[in-house]
Amino acid sequence: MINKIISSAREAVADIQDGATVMIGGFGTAGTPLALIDALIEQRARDLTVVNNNAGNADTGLAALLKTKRVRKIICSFPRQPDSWVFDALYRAGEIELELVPQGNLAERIRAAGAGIGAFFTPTGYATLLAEGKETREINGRQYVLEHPIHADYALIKADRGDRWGNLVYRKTARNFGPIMASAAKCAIAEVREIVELGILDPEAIVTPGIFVQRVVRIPVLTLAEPQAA
Amino acid sequence: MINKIISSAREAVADIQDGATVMIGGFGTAGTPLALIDALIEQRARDLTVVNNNAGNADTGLAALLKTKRVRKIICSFPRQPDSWVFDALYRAGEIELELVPQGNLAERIRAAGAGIGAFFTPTGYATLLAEGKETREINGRQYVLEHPIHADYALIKADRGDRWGNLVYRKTARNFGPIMASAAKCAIAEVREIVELGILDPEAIVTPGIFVQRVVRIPVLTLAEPQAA
Amino acid sequence: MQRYSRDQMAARVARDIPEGAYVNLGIGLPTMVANHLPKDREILLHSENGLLAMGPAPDPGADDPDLINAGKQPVTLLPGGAYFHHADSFAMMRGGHLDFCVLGAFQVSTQGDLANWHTGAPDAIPAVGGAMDLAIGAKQVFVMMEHLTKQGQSKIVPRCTYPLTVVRCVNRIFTDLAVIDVTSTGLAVVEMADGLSFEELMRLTGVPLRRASAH
Amino acid sequence: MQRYSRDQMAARVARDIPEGAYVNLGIGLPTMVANHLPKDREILLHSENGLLAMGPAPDPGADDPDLINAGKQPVTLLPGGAYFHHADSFAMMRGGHLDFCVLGAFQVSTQGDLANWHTGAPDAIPAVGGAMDLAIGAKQVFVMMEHLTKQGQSKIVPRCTYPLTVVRCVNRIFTDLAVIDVTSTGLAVVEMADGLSFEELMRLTGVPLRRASAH
Repeated sequence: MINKIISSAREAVADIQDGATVMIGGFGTAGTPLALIDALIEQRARDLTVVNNNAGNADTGLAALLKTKRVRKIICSFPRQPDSWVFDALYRAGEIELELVPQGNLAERIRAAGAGIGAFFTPTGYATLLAEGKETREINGRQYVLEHPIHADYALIKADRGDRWGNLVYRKTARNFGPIMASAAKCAIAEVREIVELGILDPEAIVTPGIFVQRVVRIPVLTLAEPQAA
Repeated sequence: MINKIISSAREAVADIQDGATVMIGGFGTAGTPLALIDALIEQRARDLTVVNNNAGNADTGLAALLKTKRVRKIICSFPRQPDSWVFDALYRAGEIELELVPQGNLAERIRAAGAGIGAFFTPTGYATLLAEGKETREINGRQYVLEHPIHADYALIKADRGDRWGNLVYRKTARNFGPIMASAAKCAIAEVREIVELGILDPEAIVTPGIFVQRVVRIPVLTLAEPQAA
Repeated sequence: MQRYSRDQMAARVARDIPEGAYVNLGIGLPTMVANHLPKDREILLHSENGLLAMGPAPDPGADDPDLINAGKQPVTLLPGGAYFHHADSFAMMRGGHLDFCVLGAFQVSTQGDLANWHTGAPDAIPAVGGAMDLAIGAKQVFVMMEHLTKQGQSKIVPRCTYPLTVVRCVNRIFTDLAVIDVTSTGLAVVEMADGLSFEELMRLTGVPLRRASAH
Repeated sequence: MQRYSRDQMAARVARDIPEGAYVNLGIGLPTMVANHLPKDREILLHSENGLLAMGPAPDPGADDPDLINAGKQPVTLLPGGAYFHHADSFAMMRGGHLDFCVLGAFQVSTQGDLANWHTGAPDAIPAVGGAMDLAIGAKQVFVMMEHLTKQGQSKIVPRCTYPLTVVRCVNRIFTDLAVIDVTSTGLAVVEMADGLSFEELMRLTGVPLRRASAH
């Protein structure tokens, strides 16, 4: 019987090695796999390359991971934010490498990795600093830049519900990078609010078919009525 | 008020001009927009380029359109079938041009058109007859062929339900080319079994958001209990 | 002279967005356009993080952390709206499916080049987000900005000195002083703030302008 | 000599497909593999027209014209299955997410080149479908075919004379005479039909073969 369900976030990220490329889903408050990030912080892997839209906010989640100085490089579209002080300090100190990618190219490069595309010509970034040194081409009178896929060893994503085959559905704008990151990683790990029996998720509405997901961890949503264990 | 609902298939296809490129959805019995094809047959446009996975079966639908000799060229992956006699005869007589494309490249080229990608490197077709004369490149030790998007003037597709904004959901494997063809055409026309009020379709499960759809026509499904009008 | 207020600018932009348009409003000033869209027009707002038919901010206390816009503010979804993932969302943008985007800017050149993502200052940490994708993909690119910098320099320039976002993409510029079209024959002034003379606008802007023909 | 029947070939292929595998079975002979998959293994079948976890043919009279496989035959969906569009489906294939595909062939070369889409005959109307995408994308490519043509010629050849589908893609060949691995050091015979000698297999095949080491 196929069973992709793992009992804890810690166990789910246990085999992430030094030097791994780790995609982390989420955009703002939506879709950030906080439990998996916390488990990665507890874990020992270093020299990581992280792919995320941003570069951490305040002192939790991705920012807390950066603070451990175990991230060598970040690939993202929007690092600078009012509360990105952890990244800002590391960057100014030369302690983290930044690859800045326009958001749509970031998404398309991740998708390309999952879809087996070797490279693609995108109009975004042409004649800008972010395309410096990149191959360009005019196609049908329009200018394009050649961009390459971003593959990952692991993807840490958050979904709403999942099943033992790894099928996932998301909630509202928390969908963001989840489906494409799952497809681009050798090992996609999803934290979900709820695990359901096989066949409960509507086959017309499954957003990420299980073929793209290797591990599913249930992370209960804490509410005021359900106090956090010590 | 936005209202993309058109009262008849005939009206929906009325402005298709000579020389137009028309994508037609469907794979086998699933997702073929028969009413729209019939309306296109009744209409006068000629010198058409048609994009479909196949090249018509038996004497109805796309085969009937080909029979009118108003299709100059067909772009498809699988023309030859036991019942593709209409196409076979035209092809052997030199009366139709064939661009044969591996099915996945066909899908990806259609998607690229909708997604604004200028061209992409795909491994499929490398070192085969279907890549002759095409640019190739080795990327990370793997060989790729450069393929370009297929844009269309019109897409004729079939969905299950739609609303006045053009949001669509499909039924089972009838989804096939519908979503990507809608995105690749200047004017996407969907025939649907049922039109529903705005807000009825689950925003988590809408497969084709209305931004990709310009016209929606309701084509009731005929059942034995509901005899066809003369 | 009576400068246009931020609300007046937003209302003026809103006037130019027709029924049925698919529109993305950039972060900051452009977001205010949403409050001025005529109630009798159905205009669908796209947010690049993955939703179409975005509605207004939720009632106090009804925030949903899973339902936010590209500016990471809580929003709502209108009936008929849809969610999608990032690759699909940016395919909508890059693929030319949006009718309008409204963006802020540091500078716009007389050819319609846009600079709005990076000051180029050596110590600045750059961030680009979806700015380039939006400006390259929308059928019409509207820019909303103050006409002059705090130092009184024109943000409409012969050539952008800040790093470019997209070349030749801006169609219309809405400032606190004027509405200006970028045309193949140069900048054409469509409207000016009350009490501002064309000559004064020319002087402040510092690049060639002409009066738009009646429209 | 006791040639493997088609059902024996299908059962033999099925034996090599482990629990949890994602598999695409090509049109024709490979489709028969589905009937022989061990009941105690969960193996998920992909069909490139847009479904995963394909089930068996429906009961008579329960055909749904909207639920078909790549061979355009009516099928069913298992609980836990999903539908998706063509670009997503071929992304699964091209992106290397399928563990196995099982394909028919006209010819396989000693280097694992596959020819299975076109005879190259001047009057033939070509059709390719998803053959190239499947053979290029799956982690393991299994070929199922008769060992010899009707004229008695080996379909395992030093170099394909029919137009290629994909170069160097085949991992294992299942014929009515033998099971043969394509390795970096040439073809290795894993199993032979009862009563067939290695020398006779060599003679019939006409290309260098060796016995596989114990596995």
